[in-house]
Amino acid sequence: MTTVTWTADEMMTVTAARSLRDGTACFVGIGLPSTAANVASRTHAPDLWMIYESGTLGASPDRLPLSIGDGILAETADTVVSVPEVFNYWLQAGRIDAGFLGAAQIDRYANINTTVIGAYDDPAVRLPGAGGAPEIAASCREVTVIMRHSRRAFVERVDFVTSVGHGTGPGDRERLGLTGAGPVRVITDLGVLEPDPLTRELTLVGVHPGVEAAAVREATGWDLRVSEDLARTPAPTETELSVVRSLTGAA
Amino acid sequence: MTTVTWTADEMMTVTAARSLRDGTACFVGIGLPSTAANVASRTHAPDLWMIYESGTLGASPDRLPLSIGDGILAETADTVVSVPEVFNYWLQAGRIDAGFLGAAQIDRYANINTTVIGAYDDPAVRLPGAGGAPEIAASCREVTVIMRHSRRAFVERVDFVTSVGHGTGPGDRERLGLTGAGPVRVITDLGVLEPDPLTRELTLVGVHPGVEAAAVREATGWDLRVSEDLARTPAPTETELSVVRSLTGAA
Amino acid sequence: MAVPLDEAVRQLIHDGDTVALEGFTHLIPVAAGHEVIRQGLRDLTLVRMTPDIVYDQLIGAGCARKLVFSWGGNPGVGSLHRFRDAVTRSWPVPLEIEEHSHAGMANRYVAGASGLPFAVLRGYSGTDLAGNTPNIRTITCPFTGQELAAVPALNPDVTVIHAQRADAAGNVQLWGITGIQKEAALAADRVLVTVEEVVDELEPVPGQVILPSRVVDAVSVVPGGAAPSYAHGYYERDNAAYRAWDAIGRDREAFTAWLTELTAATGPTATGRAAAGPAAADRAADDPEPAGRGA
Amino acid sequence: MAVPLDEAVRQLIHDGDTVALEGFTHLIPVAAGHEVIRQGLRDLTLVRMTPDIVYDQLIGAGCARKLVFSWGGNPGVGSLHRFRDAVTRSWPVPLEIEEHSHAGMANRYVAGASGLPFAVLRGYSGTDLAGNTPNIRTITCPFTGQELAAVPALNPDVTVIHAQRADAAGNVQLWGITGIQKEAALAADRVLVTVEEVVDELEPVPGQVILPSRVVDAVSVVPGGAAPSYAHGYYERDNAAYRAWDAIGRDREAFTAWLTELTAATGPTATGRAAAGPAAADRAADDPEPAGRGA
Repeated sequence: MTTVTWTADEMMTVTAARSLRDGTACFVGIGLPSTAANVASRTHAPDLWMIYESGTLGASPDRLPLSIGDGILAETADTVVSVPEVFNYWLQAGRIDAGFLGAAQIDRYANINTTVIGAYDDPAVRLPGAGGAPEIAASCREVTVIMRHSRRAFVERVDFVTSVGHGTGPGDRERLGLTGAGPVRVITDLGVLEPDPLTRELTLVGVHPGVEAAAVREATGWDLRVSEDLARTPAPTETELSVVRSLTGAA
Repeated sequence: MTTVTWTADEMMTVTAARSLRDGTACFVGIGLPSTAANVASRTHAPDLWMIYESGTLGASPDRLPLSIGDGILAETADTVVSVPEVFNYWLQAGRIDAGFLGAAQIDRYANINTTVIGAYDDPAVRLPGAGGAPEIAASCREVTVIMRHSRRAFVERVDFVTSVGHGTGPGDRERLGLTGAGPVRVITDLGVLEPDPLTRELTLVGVHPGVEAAAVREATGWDLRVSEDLARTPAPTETELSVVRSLTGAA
Repeated sequence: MAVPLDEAVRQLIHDGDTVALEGFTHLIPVAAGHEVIRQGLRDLTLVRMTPDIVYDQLIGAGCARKLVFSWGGNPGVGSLHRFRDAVTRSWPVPLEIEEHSHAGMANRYVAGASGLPFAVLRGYSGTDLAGNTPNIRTITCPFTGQELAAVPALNPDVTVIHAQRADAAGNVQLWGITGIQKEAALAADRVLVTVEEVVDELEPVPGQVILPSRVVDAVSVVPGGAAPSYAHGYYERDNAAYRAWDAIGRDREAFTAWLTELTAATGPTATGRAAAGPAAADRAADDPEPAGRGA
Repeated sequence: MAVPLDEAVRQLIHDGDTVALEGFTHLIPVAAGHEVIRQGLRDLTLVRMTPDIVYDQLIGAGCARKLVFSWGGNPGVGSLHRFRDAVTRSWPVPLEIEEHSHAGMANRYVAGASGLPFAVLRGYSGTDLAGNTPNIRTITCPFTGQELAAVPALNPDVTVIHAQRADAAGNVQLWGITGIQKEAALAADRVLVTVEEVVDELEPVPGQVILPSRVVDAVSVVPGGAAPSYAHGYYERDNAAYRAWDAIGRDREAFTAWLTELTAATGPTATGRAAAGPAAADRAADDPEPAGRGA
């Protein structure tokens, strides 16, 4: 038996990849989401249907794109449509099963901030902004958030709601007219969080190999609840790792 | 010298063709408008830019299409766009200089009926309906109507306003928010009518060779005013007639 | 994924459905319309921007309770006489109508495809369409105060279109004049596509529209399924058949004979024959429709 | 119809204009942006869904008074530091911002291209974008009573895009990822297109968008004019140049040196060199932007 080792980022990517069911239509962002989706399509989900906001529907790139509009996406897509069409005819119309979002900040109710740290009119840090995220969070049937765990990122209340998670708790999404289920899981380099079915508060439901719940609580900026059935993420398989590494160039 | 003879319909078509300035973008309907536009593009207006509502932009068919969506239009067009695009991005956006409309009825103020003769709920005759006409009449910079002259067709008040001409008189188009100038001329098999600059009432401004104003008044269902500067339409040239006949198969 | 047309129609279209068989002169799903007639479907709300002879046939056969449309005619020929007979004399059954302009219908499909409840356009202002159709309202721009027209989204239960090709996975490819088909398909709950052929791989074609298989419920292979309209790259429009329809459609008896022949035949192969009919009849002199259709 | 780029920029873009240099990763009009910098244009309202490094450069050079956008970053690399510096420290001049989501911006262009004053979408609900941008309002569906978002049309004074080809008459052809370019061009009062080449005839290409010459005010031939972004069928994206920009953009001094080099050079041929810069710098560990850009 060989001893397999991996990085926390690889564990995060593999966990995210596993969350994608085969055959689903997935709205993919660049960075970790794109890596995770491409790992999924090369392992258990060959019929994953990847949509990039640049308008490529059914892309199957043979290497990881650096941007959401790389030529490899257009070359391998079932079809390329205009940007208005991808947002109106595909996302807004409710045709996308799964959305992947990153975040600079996320809060107790999985609201997402990618706009500013600090006050909007006088920000400490100006971030890139919304992009497609607000409507991905609103209209995809479900959303997975991928981000590294830290107290700075996991905060009681985001400085700016770029994209709505579960608002201030139960019933908020319905009141706001958001058609999708919103964030159903947050996958980090430490573990997995899911909204409590009743309170919608993010709860730790799984930890990665070698990580203890206390460490996750320590890295979270609110008093993080821990599930009684805390799961332990299975270690990455050699296949998963080799696919991740072939994509990221870390092979 | 040879004696050239022609039919009233040919005179109407040639007059309509002459009204099209070279280089204009023209929204073309099937039938007489299409024939007239194609005559124009083969005579004095080689750079006429013909748009058919099927989405063909810059079509230059080598024969007359029977329908607005014939294959010859797509094959010869600069580009083919979707139907929503032709109506929204081209017509509604005000990019079309000239529109051509036919009519079953037209009234004193050049309002057009292509919907029903009689009451809407219990029509004597059901006609095809609006098609693209209401928005052509609203949004083209100017509109030319082509139709055969008769008391049944030229009525005091149309049974149904499918497309607005000049409403009930001066200021109506502005009040209704219609951006184009509306019908600037009506070309028939007897002559040419134009709205009076002040009253907007259709006035006879020209008669075709061999036609007297009295005959036109007789064929009009209201007390038709006749311009003091009544023009006489120049006879079709041999070139014009040969082009018309080559297109209509009457050569 | 390909299923026989009769099976596809049976599975996807039911009495009382709202059905759009779309096509803008090109690629009209005539064979599918004939199969609807053969299966004796009833109480349909038929939707189409440009109902032409196959809609005249569906209406004459008594399939429709209501027609939602913007221009109903025989392109380049004249009026639809079965449609007229149903509207003015309720034969064979009364036909309710809801009438729009092309711009209004196109934007209704766009809203339907976009998951929006309504669309906004500059349209209808001053016309009698607005007063006769409750589905035309006004809306005020929240920025400029301008008043514009609003129409509700169109979301058919079923949209039927004809396309040139599909692949084995059910991805559909059409090109040439593609009209409103993409929006009509994306607006519908269920989508049936008849195609000229199924190919291994959809070679890209300039001007193509691709409908990914995930928005297509059934593909039926029906070569010639758009005749007497045409399929760009496959066959030409049969203008004579359109002219010939005028005489058949004008006369209840001639139409009934046509209908008997259609329903006696089985399957789409009978389509071409049934649609042809006698030689071209000229437009009658007393036909008061516009000389040009205006648009 | 083709005119040199410097002349086209001089004719079509003026101080104080609202200018959209659009491109969605692909076909970004970088050379045109550099010419705007060289000509020292000021007080521009810059518009773009995805302002990236050429917008960072325009902002750093002091051309912009305001930025209207939905995602401002260096794709796959990180933040735009000249943009940050302008927003948080008003260097070199204060930068007003108006911020939307992609869906909102895309629909604003669609409304602009359609001659409508506003667009309707399902969007912004519950976000802090709505409260911070007066140009996001609500509208009620007149049929269902549903409340939706409304955004005003975007109608730039000038839209600048890069395309693969034009013909001698000025018809423009682009393909691959065509993004929002058609709408951005049709929404604008004036349109400048830089192209890789002018050809005698535009051979149709699958997936093409054609902009007829009547909506194009000037075509300038600038081979490589989209670098370091790419032109499908012509050259690849220079990912190293995007990574390299991070170190230049982070540092006012390094940026000023870059700017001096750019403005010293004349004409678009200098573009490729100027955009390249030193070797790739990794994203600094303290950079708090999202790991994935979300979309």
